[in-house]
Amino acid sequence: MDDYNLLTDGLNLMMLGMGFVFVFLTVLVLATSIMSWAITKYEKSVGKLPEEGIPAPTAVLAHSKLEKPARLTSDQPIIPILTAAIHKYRRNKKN
Amino acid sequence: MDDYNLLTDGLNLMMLGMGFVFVFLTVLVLATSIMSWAITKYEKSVGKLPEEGIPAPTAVLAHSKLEKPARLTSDQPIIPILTAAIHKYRRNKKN
Amino acid sequence: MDDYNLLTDGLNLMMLGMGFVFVFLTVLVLATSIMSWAITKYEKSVGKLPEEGIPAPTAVLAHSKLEKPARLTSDQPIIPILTAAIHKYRRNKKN
Amino acid sequence: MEKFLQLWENTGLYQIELGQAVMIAIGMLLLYLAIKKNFEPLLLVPIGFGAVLANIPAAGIAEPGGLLHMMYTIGIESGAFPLLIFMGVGAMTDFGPLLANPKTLFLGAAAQFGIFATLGGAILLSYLGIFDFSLGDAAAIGIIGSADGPTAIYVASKLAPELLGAIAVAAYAYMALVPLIQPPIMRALTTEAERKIRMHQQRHVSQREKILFPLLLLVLVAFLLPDAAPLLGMFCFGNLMKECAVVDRLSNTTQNSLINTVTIFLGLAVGSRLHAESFLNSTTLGILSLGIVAFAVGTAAGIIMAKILNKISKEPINPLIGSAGVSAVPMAARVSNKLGLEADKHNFLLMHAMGPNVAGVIGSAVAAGILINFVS
Amino acid sequence: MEKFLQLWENTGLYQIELGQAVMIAIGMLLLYLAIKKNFEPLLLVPIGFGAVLANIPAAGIAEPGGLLHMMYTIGIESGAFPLLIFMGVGAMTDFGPLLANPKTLFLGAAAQFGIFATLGGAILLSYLGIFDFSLGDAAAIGIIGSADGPTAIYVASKLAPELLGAIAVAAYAYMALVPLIQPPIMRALTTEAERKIRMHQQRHVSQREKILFPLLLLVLVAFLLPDAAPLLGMFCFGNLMKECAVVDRLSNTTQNSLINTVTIFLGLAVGSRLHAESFLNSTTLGILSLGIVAFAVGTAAGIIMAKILNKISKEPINPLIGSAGVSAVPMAARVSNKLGLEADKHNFLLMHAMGPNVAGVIGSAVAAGILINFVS
Amino acid sequence: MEKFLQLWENTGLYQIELGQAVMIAIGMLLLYLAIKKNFEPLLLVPIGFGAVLANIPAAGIAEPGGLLHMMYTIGIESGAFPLLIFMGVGAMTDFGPLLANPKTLFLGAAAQFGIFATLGGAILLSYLGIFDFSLGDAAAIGIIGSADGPTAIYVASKLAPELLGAIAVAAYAYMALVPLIQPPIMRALTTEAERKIRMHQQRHVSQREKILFPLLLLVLVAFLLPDAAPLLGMFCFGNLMKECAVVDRLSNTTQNSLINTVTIFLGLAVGSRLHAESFLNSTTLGILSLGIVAFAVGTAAGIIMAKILNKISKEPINPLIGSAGVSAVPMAARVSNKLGLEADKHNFLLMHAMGPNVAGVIGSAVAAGILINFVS
Ligand code: NA
Ligand code: NA
Ligand code: NA
Repeated sequence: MDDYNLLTDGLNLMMLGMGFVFVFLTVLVLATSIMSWAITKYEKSVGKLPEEGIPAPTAVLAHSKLEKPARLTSDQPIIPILTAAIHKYRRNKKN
Repeated sequence: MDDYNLLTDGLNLMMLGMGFVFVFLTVLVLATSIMSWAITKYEKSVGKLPEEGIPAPTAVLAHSKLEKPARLTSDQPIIPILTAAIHKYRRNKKN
Repeated sequence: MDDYNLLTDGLNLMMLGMGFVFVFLTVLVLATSIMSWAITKYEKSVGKLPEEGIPAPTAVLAHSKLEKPARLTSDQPIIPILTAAIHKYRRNKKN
Repeated sequence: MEKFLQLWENTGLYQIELGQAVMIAIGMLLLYLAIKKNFEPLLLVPIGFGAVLANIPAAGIAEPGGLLHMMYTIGIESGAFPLLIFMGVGAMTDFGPLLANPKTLFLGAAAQFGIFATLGGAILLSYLGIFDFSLGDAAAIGIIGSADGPTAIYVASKLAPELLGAIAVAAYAYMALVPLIQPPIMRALTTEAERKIRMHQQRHVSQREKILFPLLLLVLVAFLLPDAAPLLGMFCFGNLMKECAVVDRLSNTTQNSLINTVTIFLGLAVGSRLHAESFLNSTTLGILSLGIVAFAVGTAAGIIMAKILNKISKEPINPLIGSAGVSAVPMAARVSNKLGLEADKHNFLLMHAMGPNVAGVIGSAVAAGILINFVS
Repeated sequence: MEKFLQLWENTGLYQIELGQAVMIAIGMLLLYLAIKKNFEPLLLVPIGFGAVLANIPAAGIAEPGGLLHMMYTIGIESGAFPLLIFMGVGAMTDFGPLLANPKTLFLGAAAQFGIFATLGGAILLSYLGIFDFSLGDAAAIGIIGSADGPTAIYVASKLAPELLGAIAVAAYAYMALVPLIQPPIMRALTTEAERKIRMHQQRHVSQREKILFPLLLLVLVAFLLPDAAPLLGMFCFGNLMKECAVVDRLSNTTQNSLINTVTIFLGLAVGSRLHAESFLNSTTLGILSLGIVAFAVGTAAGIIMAKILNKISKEPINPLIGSAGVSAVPMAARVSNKLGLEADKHNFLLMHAMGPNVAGVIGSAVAAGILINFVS
Repeated sequence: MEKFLQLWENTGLYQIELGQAVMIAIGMLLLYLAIKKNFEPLLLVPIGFGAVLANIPAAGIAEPGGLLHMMYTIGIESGAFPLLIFMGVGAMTDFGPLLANPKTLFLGAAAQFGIFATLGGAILLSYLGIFDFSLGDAAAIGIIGSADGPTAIYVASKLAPELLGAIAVAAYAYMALVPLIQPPIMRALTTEAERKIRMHQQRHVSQREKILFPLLLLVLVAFLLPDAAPLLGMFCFGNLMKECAVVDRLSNTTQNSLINTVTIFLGLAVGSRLHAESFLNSTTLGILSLGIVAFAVGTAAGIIMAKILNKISKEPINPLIGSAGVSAVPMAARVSNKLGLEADKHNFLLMHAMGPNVAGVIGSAVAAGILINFVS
């Protein structure tokens, strides 16, 4: 590639690049605005998501919801918790 | 391998596999039961292990057992602890 | 390498090695002593470093020093902190 | 202008194929199930996201040189990631309930029938010409019935790497569906009276037993089934680190940052195998159908074995704990507990169901060893 | 005696070349700046130390077989380390302020002009014969203006690996210098009245928006610019893990031990590229000079765009938040806040500046994708 | 039937050789010592378990393609794991006591005589035809006397990889036995009056000294002994991260999840080298005998040097702290303290013994550099 080509390529890349960044972020602004508008509308009728995440499937485990055990599965090691629960249970029993 | 062989192999694997799983777990049930029986008997005369682990070799360091420094070695970085101890010691001395 | 050579090499390595360890650590003793002497002298006129590290560049952010926000950058994830700050700010505003 | 054309021809919009678009939608569906429906999110979030990344046209993230391809080669092809996960799971497992009642190991054995029945079914479908599964494919599909993610991934990566994506997705999806799949089968196979059976209080298990058990298991595996030794060996190592109590700092790292890091990489790497070519075909439908059969058969076999044990044994055994033998730790044990409480609101089965639950993990790993031994 | 001579000839004192001594001094200078002046210490401590280690004569720590060379090959050449860092940064990023005011994305776009202007400058210097930069070199130098370490390292490792050391050092050094570089430009381009503009309170952004945004961004990237997909894909993945709230244990590990470990290795590996041959030449001077131009132009472009937006938009926009569009998270946003407080001590701009600040990260990654697409 | 035979022929019981059975027993013995006797459990639990896994017949976990073989190749053969451990140890080390009393560096130097005397002994035994050690073997055996695990593993992996297993086991076992090995020697070489010597209170060491010391040490190593630069470089890097206090999050990860993860992998990989062929022979007996000689000679040399220093120096030096020069951090320092308290129950030597203790680490790494330089 000779020097002149380098200059053209550089100029091309500058314009194309800056242009594409603007195109992309403009599309993103539009898409984001539409998404926010749609979600806001949707949430007015349906309600918001809980900020601490969705609890585990409730089909069967439904009425234990009050004790919130399902929530634990998703982000904590469950077995140690169960283990601890067993230990606690035994200890209480002993007393 | 033609289709008939596949069928025979599949059947073989099913029976062999399920059979072996039962043999293995039966052996494990026996071995576990024997182990538990032996340990229970042994522990009646010898006493149980501490649930928090065995302290470090005591041949020489015996009488410092009361302060339990040896226990620390096994599962905590000792040097920071010592460092902290040194700092604490110095600070106390200054006051 | 015949056996005699092995013996000579071994002897060489013993003497050279032990000698070098002493030379190196002697140099280190000297260098350390000089360093400590120089630092002690320097700190008498300039003051000591804070043990909890140096705060972030203060050229512009100078007068916020009292609130110590800069210190946070260096060893804590700043964005979650900011996020938390934003949340706190909003919550306070709501009340 | 030529360069502008090149940029356009390089966009995903220009290059995308229908298959990729469908796979991206499937990845998004997995994310939806994981986040909104809480289907095993720890695995399905990375798997779903990996599937999306892998199908971005022209980006090549799952092709040689790409990050996900690297993760797959280093971690899955070599078997390292599932083994490290197994070490972490071992360090989180408490064998106490199993040691208190070793008979529950039989429940863990029986529930593996799901694996072998499904294998047989896959072979039969192949014999009938409906599908074209090799013996290795059939074995890898059967292992979905192990209800154990790392075991399924380990076996599939060895016996049927091209089916790995579908098998892993089926395994995790059905594990998440355990609270829906198992209860009807459990109710159909047990009477109200059986569900009300109360079990005796478990004996206390000493620390020495807990330390020696992983070593005993390891020795048995070493002598009887070396092909299961990598899986069960790492499992026992993790458990020994936890129980011996003198290497707590290693055990803590294993249970936290190590298993979390490996889970992220494993999930992304598995997701990278969800290609259009290998996923969008009738084979995947076959895998999904056979997979649910495996879960159902395993559940039924566990319950029937529990009923048999209840007949034989002096101590009462509630058949509901049999279904926990499929593993799916700890979901299956919680389902047992739930149905026990439904029948009698003071009948707590959780501790009793943990025995067959971890027995199922051992049983599955043994079955995995046999499959690998036989097929390869 | 012969062996003694060999030992002496093997010492560093005997073998050291002037270049190595200078590079060790430069490594020490970086450590000084990091520790004493608090210049981005999380990166410059490992980079500085890596530079010292790499230039120890005869030790070969940065040559094939050495630890730092291994880190470089495994983590930088493959692109893995910058991508993992991006995942961690994603897991620490809150898109809330951006979602509350999406217009600030334009500020993040404008500030990327620093990248392209610098690229043009480098090409021009090359055309004039002052330097000898290829198109790839020029692009890699321009990316310093992204004010984003992992992006700069990722692009440089692909387009100009031999300049990687100098580019990374320039990027982190100027990011640390943001509180010195930006204020004069900001004061020059704004009036006192503009700096006093108060912005409206941001609206509350719902969790659902925060979860969907990274997926939306991912889909746009997938369809429009696949070359940016690895960078933005991992960024979105980290952010999704954080926001979806069902994989907190993965997200926590990503934000802590995983990103810390990778940061250490990345820093050492980057430092290992600070060789005398590739660093001690006029090219490095060129990189350092062009780099600061990139920061200055980006800052100015961001502010001017903010002034334009302020004219167009109904809601008032304080031009000071424009400079935050260069990224340099969170330093640039804090500088905006600082200057706002200087003009009016009740004018808190921090929350408002976080929008363009994270928009700058997205804009830089998009620019990186274009450079990679165009040059390679 | 044929397949059933195949299964039986694949069992460990059918295939096991006597050597493997013995090695499994040795692995179990190491686990017993680690768990029940608390012999350096952080290393001997993984090493012992690795030895068991490696000797499971037909499983091939330590052969090419197996997990432990992978760990060995990636982490030990390359030198990466010992170096990363050294970085972690550096981040846990406090050079304060050493800086308060730099003369204690001579104790750390003297105690390395154990290394070189043992090397000479191994050469002599070879010359006499009792063993057949090469110069590299002898050097690797001598390094057991460093009483420092990662140093021993690093040197052995370079100079005598086939002896690595036995050398690592000897090093860690004797480090655990320090409370049994050292006291008789210490009592024999000191008088009651000497053991009662009280040392002056240590001066306060400023943060600036602690930050500059690792850099000073690094520069000296760079100039005088590049072969020790990888080991001491990573050690100094870890220490600098800790002391500089501006990268605490990196330093914390280094001291916790990073060093723990590497310790697990290093231990398993070292254990995988405990093969029957390379371990069950007279060479191992030679290594074990020479290793204990190394510890004993090092201890004695440290004490004698301390007695000499006590004569020369104005400040009193209790000879009991000399034995801490062998390293074995922090066990050896605690033994010094213990014997001091025995002689005078108000004579606390712990802080004073930490100086020679960390000096021993430096001395050993220097010795390691010389051995590597001379032999390879
Ligand atoms: Na199972
Ligand atoms: Na940017
Ligand atoms: Na030593």
